[in-house]
Amino acid sequence: MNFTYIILIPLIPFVVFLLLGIYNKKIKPAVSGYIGVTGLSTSTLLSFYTAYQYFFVHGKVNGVYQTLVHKTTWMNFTDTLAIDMGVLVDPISIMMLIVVSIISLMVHIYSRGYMKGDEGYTRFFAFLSLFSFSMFGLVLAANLFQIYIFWELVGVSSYLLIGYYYTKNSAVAAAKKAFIVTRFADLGFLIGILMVGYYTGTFDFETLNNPEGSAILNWASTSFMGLSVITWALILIFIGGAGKSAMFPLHIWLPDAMEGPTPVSALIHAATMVVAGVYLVARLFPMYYFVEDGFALNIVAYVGAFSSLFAAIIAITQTDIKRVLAFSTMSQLGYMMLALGVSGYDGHEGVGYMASMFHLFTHAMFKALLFLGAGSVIHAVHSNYLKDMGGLRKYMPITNATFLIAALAISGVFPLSGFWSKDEILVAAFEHNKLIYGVGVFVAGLTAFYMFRLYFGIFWGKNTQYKHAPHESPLSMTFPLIVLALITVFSGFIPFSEFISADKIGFETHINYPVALLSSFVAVSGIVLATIFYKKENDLSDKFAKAFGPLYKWARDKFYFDEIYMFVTKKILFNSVAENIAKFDKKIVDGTMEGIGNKTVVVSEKIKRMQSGKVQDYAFAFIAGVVIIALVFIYMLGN
Amino acid sequence: MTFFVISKVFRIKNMDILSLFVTVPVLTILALVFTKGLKQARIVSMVGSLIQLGMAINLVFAYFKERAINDSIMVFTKNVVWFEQFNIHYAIGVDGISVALLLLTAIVVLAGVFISWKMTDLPKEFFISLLVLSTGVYGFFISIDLFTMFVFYEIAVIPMYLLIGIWGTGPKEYSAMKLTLMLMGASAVLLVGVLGIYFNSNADGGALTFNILEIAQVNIPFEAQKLFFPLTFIGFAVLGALFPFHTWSPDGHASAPTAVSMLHAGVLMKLGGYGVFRVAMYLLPEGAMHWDWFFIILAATGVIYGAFGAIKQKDLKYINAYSSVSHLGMVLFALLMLNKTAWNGAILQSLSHGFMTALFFALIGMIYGRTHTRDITKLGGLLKVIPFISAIYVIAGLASLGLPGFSGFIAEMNIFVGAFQNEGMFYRIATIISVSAIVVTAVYILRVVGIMLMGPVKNEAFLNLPTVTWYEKTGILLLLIPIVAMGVAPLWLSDMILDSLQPFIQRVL
Amino acid sequence: MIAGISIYEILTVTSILFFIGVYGFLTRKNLISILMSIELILNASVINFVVINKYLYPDMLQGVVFSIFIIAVAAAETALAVAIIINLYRQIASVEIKDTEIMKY
Amino acid sequence: MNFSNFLLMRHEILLLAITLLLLVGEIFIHKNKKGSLVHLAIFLFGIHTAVGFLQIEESSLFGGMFRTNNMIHFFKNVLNIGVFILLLQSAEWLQEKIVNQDRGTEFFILLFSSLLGMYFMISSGDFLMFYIGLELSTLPVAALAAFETSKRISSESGIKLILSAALASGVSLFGISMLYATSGSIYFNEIVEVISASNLTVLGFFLFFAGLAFKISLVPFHFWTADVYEGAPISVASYLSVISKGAAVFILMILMFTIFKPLMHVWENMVYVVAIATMFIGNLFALRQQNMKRFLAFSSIAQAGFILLGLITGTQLGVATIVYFVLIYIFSNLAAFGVVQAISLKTGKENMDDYNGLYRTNPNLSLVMMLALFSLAGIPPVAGFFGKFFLFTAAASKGYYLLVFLAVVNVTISLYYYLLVIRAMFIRKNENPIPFFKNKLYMRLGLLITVVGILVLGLYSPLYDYIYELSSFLN
Repeated sequence: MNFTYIILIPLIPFVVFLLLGIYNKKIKPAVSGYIGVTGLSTSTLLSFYTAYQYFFVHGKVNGVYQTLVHKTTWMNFTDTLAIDMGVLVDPISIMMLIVVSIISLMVHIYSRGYMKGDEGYTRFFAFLSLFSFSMFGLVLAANLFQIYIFWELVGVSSYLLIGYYYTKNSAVAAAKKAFIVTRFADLGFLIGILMVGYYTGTFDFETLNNPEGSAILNWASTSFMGLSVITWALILIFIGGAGKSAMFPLHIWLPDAMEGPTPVSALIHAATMVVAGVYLVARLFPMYYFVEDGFALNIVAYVGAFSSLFAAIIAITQTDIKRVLAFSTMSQLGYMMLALGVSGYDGHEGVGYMASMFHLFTHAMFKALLFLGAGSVIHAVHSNYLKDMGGLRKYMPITNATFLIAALAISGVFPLSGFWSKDEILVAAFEHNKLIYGVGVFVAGLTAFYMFRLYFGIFWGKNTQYKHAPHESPLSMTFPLIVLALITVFSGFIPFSEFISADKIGFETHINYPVALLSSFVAVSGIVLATIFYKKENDLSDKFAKAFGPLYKWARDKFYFDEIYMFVTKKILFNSVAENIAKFDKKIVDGTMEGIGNKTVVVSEKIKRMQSGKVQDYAFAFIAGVVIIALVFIYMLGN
Repeated sequence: MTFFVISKVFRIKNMDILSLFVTVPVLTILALVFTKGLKQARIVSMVGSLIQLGMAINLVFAYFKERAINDSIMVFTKNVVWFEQFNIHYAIGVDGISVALLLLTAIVVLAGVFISWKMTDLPKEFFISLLVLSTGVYGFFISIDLFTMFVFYEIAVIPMYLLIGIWGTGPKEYSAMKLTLMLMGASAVLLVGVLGIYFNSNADGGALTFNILEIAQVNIPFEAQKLFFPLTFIGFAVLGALFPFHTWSPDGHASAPTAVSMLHAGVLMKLGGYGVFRVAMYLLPEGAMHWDWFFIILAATGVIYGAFGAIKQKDLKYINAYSSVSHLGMVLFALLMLNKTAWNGAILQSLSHGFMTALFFALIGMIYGRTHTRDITKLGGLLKVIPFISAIYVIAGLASLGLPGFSGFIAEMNIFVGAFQNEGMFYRIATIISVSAIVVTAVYILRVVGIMLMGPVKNEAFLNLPTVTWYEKTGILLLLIPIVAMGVAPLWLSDMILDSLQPFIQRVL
Repeated sequence: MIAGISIYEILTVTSILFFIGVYGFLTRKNLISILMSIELILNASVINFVVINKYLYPDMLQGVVFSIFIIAVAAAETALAVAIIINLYRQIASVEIKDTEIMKY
Repeated sequence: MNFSNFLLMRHEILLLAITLLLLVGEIFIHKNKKGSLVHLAIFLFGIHTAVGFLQIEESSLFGGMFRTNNMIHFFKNVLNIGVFILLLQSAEWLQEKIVNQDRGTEFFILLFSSLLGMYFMISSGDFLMFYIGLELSTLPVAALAAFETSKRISSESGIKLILSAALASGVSLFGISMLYATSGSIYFNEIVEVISASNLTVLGFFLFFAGLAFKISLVPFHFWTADVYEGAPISVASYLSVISKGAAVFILMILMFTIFKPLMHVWENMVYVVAIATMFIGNLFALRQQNMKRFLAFSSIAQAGFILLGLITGTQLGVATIVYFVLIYIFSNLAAFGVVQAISLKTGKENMDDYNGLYRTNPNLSLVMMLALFSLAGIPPVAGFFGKFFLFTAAASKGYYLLVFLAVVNVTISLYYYLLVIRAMFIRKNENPIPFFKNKLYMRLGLLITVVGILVLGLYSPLYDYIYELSSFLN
């Protein structure tokens, strides 16, 4: 069974990128839109074909889904260590292919409407294709280094897309921030990779993830500060993942990233790129699980849990609808991490793993839907802020309906997809770690609450008077909404565990009723609460906010993390360190070099009197010279 | 095209393919002497360096051909007695490393000629000095006799004085003098080292010799190695902007005319790393082992220090100069890591930095030529007004911060992986310090991009800047193509270098 | 060979003579007197040669011959020096050493 | 005795003949045709130089007072070439300034007799001949220094030279007398047998050394140099800096390596110290100079310091490198002085600032100057580099790495002030630069020869091999 044609999936968008990038000025906007969409739809078809081939034609070999790798050497490091370029096909990479291609296609279509008339139209599509290329490459990566390579590439395409409106200083700043924060995280990732490479002697996922492989069995061989170096490596790698997936405390870039055009936020900062971190951990799951009894995995779990809680709280207080969604994304990503963290390996133990992937899938769909919906709202009212919205349901029915579906889904209401995935996660948590389970449930409630706060804030609430009446978006924008809504509704019924599981064997899942009921109850109560507060215009919410007092304020100001980072970077690193190094260089280092030169000149000034112009002085020097030399050397001769 | 012709010529006549690398520039210079005015001068030098490039490309193919059948350390060797008394020879030869660097030189020189297409003041003299410089560089890379090497080294350095002094900007006299004196001072130190090596080259009996390959067979006594390694190392490394002897480079670059900055940062500074490798470490391995730690500290400091130094600069050229300090610090650092991978990385880094920094300086030159300022705080929103140049600048920036798909990435990865081969806390810390430079690099690159290229257009006058001309485009592409090529398909290059590293491994490790 | 006087005494005298000459050279204000002190220096060595020849190596006349030549050369030297001094005197009407210090540093 | 023996003195005799011929010419040539004397002199001396290259057998005359061998022969030829170039360069000056004062012949007679003195000094086989040669080579130069009778500084420099020279030779004589006392002979070949490091000998040696050190202008015997160069006519300064210095170096080298070889353990340390002092003092003083002649004076002092690096070895290698270096140095320095000569002749300007923007008006002159300075600074590929490098090699061969290091530090310092001149000529702008002018044929020829020399001497290795062979006379 040959999957080499898969390289077409990333290559097509890449070609499109080159095309649009190089002939940027020559190609008409409309045309470039079509090129982009066509390219991507081809990739999408291929992805689906691959999925079909893999799961149904190729299927399991003696009960296990195979990991198929096609690779070629790209560069040799040492005789043993090398970077390969290749494609790795296994359940999760297939699933990611599907996710990425669907969302990306939808966004492409959506953008044709959303970006209409923008001067950088072609550039936009070029960047979108670049991103799709990198993302496909990332999910198909066959080894750590390859994944790192595309990791960087998605990073840069996200940079370019956030900074798309490059004349807006805020956008530029946001782009810069996003890139540098993730870059900082990648530093950890890179060092982790180096350590893995050095101590296990390979970068290949196949070899690394093999539970009987040396990489996993010999984890204890070298240790550093009480932990196995491999564990350290995994922690460092997780830092990389945390950076991309906006885990606390590396989350600060995500909200600002909303400066980018909304389709970009939908594609990159909701559905695909930000889940790369989760994907990375899932990729290396066996290592995380087996090495040092999952020490690193626990860290993942707790970081995930905390982030989801942290983000959910902030989300409640935000007034910029995109930021609300951003924090909700962060919180959901926390969910996925948490799920991975609490997962086991074989059989039903691995439900967390499965659930996390499942949630990744469903979340991608409805979160993209939410963003696109928000986009169409923004498109209509030309503002990001709740205060400028309200009562839009009359004006834009489709958006309203789809948005509602998505909101219900994310709140985990039966029978929408969100319900199923979230339920599995909670089950996994419930079975392994009660504390995390508690957090999960609480976050579920919060999620429902802030989502409906948002929903009502946009479509119900006060009846704002608009200068020119907002209208429903064109078909090009509503079509993706509908498609995604349908997926959101039905994807819950996919028997995910059949296809995706930690040990690749697959297992049966049954609803755990207590858990399901509790979570549904929490969700519904959250919704109800939101309805009371926000459906009709009233001052309950403000009273409530007052009740919380400072806590509310902190949450609204995101617990001042931006400020802290600002202080560290601007004040300490730039203004103190860099500034002083610049000074030091001029004054001290350069100063010494100068000094040597100047001293010489000074000396030559000082001694010029020796050349007094008096013959007799010369004669004296002459005689003195002779005498001294003679005496000295005769003396030396003496002994 | 040209190189096919030339290659044919060589195949038939089987001439000494390397000496041409020196003779052709010399002939070009002679031709230049008889030219009148800018038009002729630039045409002549363009043709000259085009032929040179042709030869370089041809050399690469010829090298692979030769390598297949000939596994001696150096190929295309030629050895003519020069000063019999001192056993000085005009000895030349190349291995993968020097071939790669020759190609780099040829490309950068040609690009430099294109970039200085509009050099109005004393054009003839300018191009002559430029070519003298390149002659020195070519000679340096092909020679395997310490004396010849040293001669070419100084020939390469001294024209900088006139090039900066006459055609420079700002405090040019000061910078030129500083640069020349520091580099010549370094070469003075180097001279002592070279003599030291020479007089120990008969340690196993046999005659004194300057020939690197012959010395490499000798076990120079440890005492001598301990004494002369630092001299040789520093002597070369100053040209490689070794902290704290790097201060000539910011001022020098800032004052130099565009093409000169290109050649200097792109090519001349590579002599440093190459010399360190080929002479200091290859001939004095135990000395290298002994001093390893000390110079690693300096190099690693240089890496992070240069990066931080660049953050707060306002002048584009200063930023680039400091980033060069950082990148070349990386080269020295890698060389001192004493293993194959890191060395490979060092060479790749030299190449990639050569192309990137040359590209940077070219772009800076164009921006300066249009806006008449290099102060980024005065610039802004250039992406809108000069999209091509700005876009390329972004790309160059991304390349320089080590983005996959560009040359910088593969170089750095080799260096890091190599550096990680060394156990021991000291190496680990040094490595992690240097690795962390990639973040700082990102910071200062994006800072420039953010302030200068993005954001609103600061100055109304910028709204109608002249667009990029054909010769500028040519220059840019000449430099951009290798960057991408290296980044996308590094295998052949890195393997070529890797197998040339064998003798070093046998000698040093 | 002078009876009762050993070579040491004579050499002492000549050394003193030499240093008197030097002293004069270093201290005289007047160019002519500086010339004279040079004569002293030369004569010191003249005497040296003669005496050494006479006392130590009487069988050959190298020293004596040498001394004759020295005298001759000394004369030439002085003549030339005086000529130059006169030339200077023509211009600045002075033979003071202090007037020959315009070129310095 | 067989008169053919006198052919050993071919150089001396020919030169004497030329001198007399010119004297006769002075009498017979009509007053307003005196200009032709210059042509005559140059022509004759040219022939003399050419003839000098004819082989000569090695032998000695007058019971060993006068001796010659291929090395010495070569020395004389080197000096001849130097003087010939010098004549070419000063021809114009003579014709315009001197001949019309009807003093042309004086100049030649003085110059040639001084050269004659050097011949004898180099060929001397005993101290008497050496002493006479020394004086004969010095005194006329004093007269030449004071040659421009109308200029006060000229006479001042004359006085400074004659007084210092007299003192030097006096001291030196005193030293010789001591050597005579200890060794009982003034013949070199006899001295070398008996010489030993007794105190008196050592004292005598140092006194004697001072005399020569004065001519080579080593620190601390160098003070006269700058003043005399500045005051004297440029040709004379140039003569002092190359020819007389060269001759002194040759003879010093011969003596040190032959008769004083047994004292080597004494003098090598001394040379070590003096070398360092000379290089540093020379360079440090040169840094500030504005007047080109003074500038070159100090630079020539520094160069002398480098020469000592070869001297300290006391080996054949040392001799070869020294001779090679001196040869190159003669060409380089003559080139520099030639340019200064040409410019000061046309414009009377001798300061560095006056050279600002020279390249724009007189590119060729500036290029010659640049080459000369690069050669002096030791920048490849011009000859100076090879000279210096080999000297350093020689010193290093004896393990004097520290000395070499200090020397290269000095090379860097010297590079600084040489670059100052280049900066003036090439980089600096000037509102009223030296106007463009064409040189007369002689001057151009003179400069051309030097340039060719500077470019070729270094790269053409057989020359060095030849010298190396010659220097085998030591053993």
